[in-house]
Amino acid sequence: MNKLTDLTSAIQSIPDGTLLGLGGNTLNRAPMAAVMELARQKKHGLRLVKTAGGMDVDLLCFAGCVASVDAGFVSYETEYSLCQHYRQAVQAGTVKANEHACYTVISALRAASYGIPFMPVRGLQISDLVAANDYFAAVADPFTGETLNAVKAIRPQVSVIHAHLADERGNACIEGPKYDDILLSRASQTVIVTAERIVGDQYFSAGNIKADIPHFMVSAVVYAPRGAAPCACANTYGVRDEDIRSFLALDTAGDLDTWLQRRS
Amino acid sequence: MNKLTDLTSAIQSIPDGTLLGLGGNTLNRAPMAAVMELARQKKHGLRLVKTAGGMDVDLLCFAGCVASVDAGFVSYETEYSLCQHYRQAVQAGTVKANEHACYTVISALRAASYGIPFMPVRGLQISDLVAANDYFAAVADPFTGETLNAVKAIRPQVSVIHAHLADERGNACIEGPKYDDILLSRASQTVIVTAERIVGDQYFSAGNIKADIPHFMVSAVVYAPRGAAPCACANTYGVRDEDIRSFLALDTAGDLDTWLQRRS
Amino acid sequence: MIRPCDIMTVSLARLIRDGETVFHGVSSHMPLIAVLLAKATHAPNAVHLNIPGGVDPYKPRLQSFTSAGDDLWQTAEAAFPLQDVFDLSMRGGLDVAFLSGVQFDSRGGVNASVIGDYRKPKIRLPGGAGSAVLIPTAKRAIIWRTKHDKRTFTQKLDFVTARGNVSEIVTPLCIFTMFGGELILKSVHQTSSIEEVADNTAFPIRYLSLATTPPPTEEELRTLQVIDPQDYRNLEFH
Amino acid sequence: MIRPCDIMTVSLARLIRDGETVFHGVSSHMPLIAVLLAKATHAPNAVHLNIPGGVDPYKPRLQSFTSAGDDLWQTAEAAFPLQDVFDLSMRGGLDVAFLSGVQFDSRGGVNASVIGDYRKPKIRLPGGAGSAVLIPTAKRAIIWRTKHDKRTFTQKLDFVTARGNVSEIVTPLCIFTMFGGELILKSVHQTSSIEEVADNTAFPIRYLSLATTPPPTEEELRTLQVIDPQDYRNLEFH
Repeated sequence: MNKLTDLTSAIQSIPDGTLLGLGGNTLNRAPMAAVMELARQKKHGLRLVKTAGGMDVDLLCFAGCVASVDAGFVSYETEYSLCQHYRQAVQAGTVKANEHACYTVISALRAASYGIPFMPVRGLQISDLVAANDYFAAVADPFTGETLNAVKAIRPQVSVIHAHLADERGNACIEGPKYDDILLSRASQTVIVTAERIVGDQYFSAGNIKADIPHFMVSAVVYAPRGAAPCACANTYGVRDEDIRSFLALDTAGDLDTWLQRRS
Repeated sequence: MNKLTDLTSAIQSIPDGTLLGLGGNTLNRAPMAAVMELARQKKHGLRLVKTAGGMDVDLLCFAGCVASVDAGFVSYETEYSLCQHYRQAVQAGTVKANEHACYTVISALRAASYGIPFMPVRGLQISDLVAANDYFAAVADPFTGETLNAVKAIRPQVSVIHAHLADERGNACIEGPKYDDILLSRASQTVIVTAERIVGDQYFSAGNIKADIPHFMVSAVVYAPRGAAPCACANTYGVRDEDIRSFLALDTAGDLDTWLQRRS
Repeated sequence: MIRPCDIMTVSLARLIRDGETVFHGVSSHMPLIAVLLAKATHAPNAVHLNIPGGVDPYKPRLQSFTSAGDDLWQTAEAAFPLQDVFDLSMRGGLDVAFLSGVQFDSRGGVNASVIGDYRKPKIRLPGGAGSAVLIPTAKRAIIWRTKHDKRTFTQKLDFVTARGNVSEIVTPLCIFTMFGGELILKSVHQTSSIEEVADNTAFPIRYLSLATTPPPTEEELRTLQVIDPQDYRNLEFH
Repeated sequence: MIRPCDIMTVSLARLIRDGETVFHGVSSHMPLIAVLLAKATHAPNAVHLNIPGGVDPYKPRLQSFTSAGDDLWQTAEAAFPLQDVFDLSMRGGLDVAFLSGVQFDSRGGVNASVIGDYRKPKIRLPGGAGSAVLIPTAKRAIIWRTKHDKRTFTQKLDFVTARGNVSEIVTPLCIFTMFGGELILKSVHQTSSIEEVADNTAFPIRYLSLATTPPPTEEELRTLQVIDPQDYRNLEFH
């Protein structure tokens, strides 16, 4: 059950149109090596799922890989401003923005993880989001009749998660903030793990730290040192400012191709 | 915000009739020091909540402290057989057994934690439990109309959790299996922590291991070495066989009083 | 002389297929040891799931008082606690759940709740633990029960804790399986006979073809001795 | 010369009361620094909650590119990740949530979603992040916005991302508060005037009594320098 493979093969296993979960949060531990390979392989029609996306979503929109984005927030944080490619694609009508509250993405992933078709949600009491989106609906509490909002389950077909450690069978461990990645792994049909470091078969069984993502949920493991770069990876590296800025300065699809090839 | 107190005072803060969550699982890390003190203080009308209870539930039933038990399973495991005091109290009609599947306790705690009045549950498709208990009901998926079961939220007023480490402000950490205790802490209005060891104020901030239960959810911290005994505490001690057997051999309420006093 | 605990444990182990996700709960030493046996023999890639959440514990030092203790955590590879196991089953990803009960009927119903009336029980039982949600949602629920008599295998349950995907019931006398919604005899242990099974079962015994449960092999018994030197698989017969 | 970032940060900090649970999200350096300032001054027992889940990080070394990074985890005391923070708010236990937006109306409505039509937006904004669930459920939602003009403080929102328990809105010119369902002026910064506020606000300015925002004290400014030596509180003004 050795699931170690190269990045190219792992990403080839993701079909066009996949409902694809992305790990991390904004510029923190986004699975950028996988994202850049998705762009190099010119995937089409990906339906992205993430609580708070940033460069990952922006790059995939720029590369024309995306059909829709389910997210609560899509932007670089303060320093690098907005995701212009995402914005323009939504404004041009080529990408559908399914705006959530970050929490309703979490709730939708919880529903998928729990095998139920919807999750009741406190909140959203006054929001145009409810009427504007068909993934929200009203539901009555069967005990009191009180009306609540509900969000439809989201079950990603694949999620890509960048971890600090993984063994060859797929046991994977995230150090520091885990964001929503453990939930994402449970909600998804399968998980592709990219990892900073591949550890031996006995690493987790012999140690006190257990893997967060058990091997049987994982279909492929990719050794990807600096696999979140140019985004940051807790305990390991911060953002690579010049790479983000050079990306933000790109103008045409051809520029992007060159930028991506230089980083493969 | 020093919340360190003695066991007597901490347990005095729990009123008769409290909806009371208990940490641990069967004979593993049950909060026995707190449970024995509840019995010594002759609480009445406690409404216990636990996925899988054992000696804790049995002892409190024996001591006449209990009005109801919401649980999926109440028994010692194989070696020590059934919870005879719980059984007899239910059979005599003095304790109400609210039988759940362990998962519906989890689901009910999740609902409380998420601030929603109910949780849809896959499962329970064919079970007399649904018709027999008013905390189950049918609910329709608002997206497809599919009918599912739902369980009513359970929000314990207090939970008692035995942890390995705690600081004086209430940050607490469980080593090894956490069972449902992290969820229980979130679902409850407040938490009383008993701990094997009290650590200094900088212990968690200076270290890599962060507390599982943050201080602001905790109302009291009690230094209770061997606070799960005679039940087991992971990494620390196993069951104390002779204490369990001497408890099981007790006959009358007076015997129990003596047994409890010897252990205070 | 083949001991009932050995033939039952071995029979449970053989029902596990390589690569399957397998869960057992509390008071479950026999299935716990069966999972370890299966992984040590024909199903090395079976995934061992349990209440403390230790995935695939490596040579755990078992404890007599619990099948949900830290022994299953210490040498595990990954954390996948009870909540996650249930969720896995609810979304259709659990292959096998081991469960028990006190009464069983001919249609695979399980009672682990009460003898007598639910509200005023003659006997309050421990409760079904995971049964009511796992039996319907796991791909296969495998039941073990160390008692085989007419009060256990009964015409009518006092209470249906769960009914669903029961696949086999393993007893000291035989193995039942479900066929067309009915429990039928799959095999009778060497140490018993169809007459003994019939005499101790309140519903009519049916079968398609009558097999003898293959007895434990030398290798299985030797492996059991290594996995379970304290003979905890026999606890329920004490 | 008082800088807008300083008066805003200090004003946000002063709105935090001792002992309160306080959350900020992404793109939130100013409220992040305000929480640290409040804890270092009048509200040492305020509980700092954030996206990476580090409760009460101790003297974090802030990073320019994120307010949701591992700097808030490394020296934290306890783990309470985003999911838990949202849950806390949903069950009524979050005292303060710091949020922002692009348009605000006189009734405390917030738009962080789109300019123009939701389906065919003229401008697609980043989205409300936690707003739609936190603004109605947190006891107080405190808004900060570094732009104060008539397109920001508008008569009518293009889209209502959220409306709810908005308690204050802090801008470079003033502080609004909610009174009887309406945004009213609470105080005007020393560096501005009521005329400037009125000229840059599309809805009528009302107030009960007109105060001047107390300027940052020496101690506050000194503490800010220690907490935020890189001046990240000024990032949004670049």
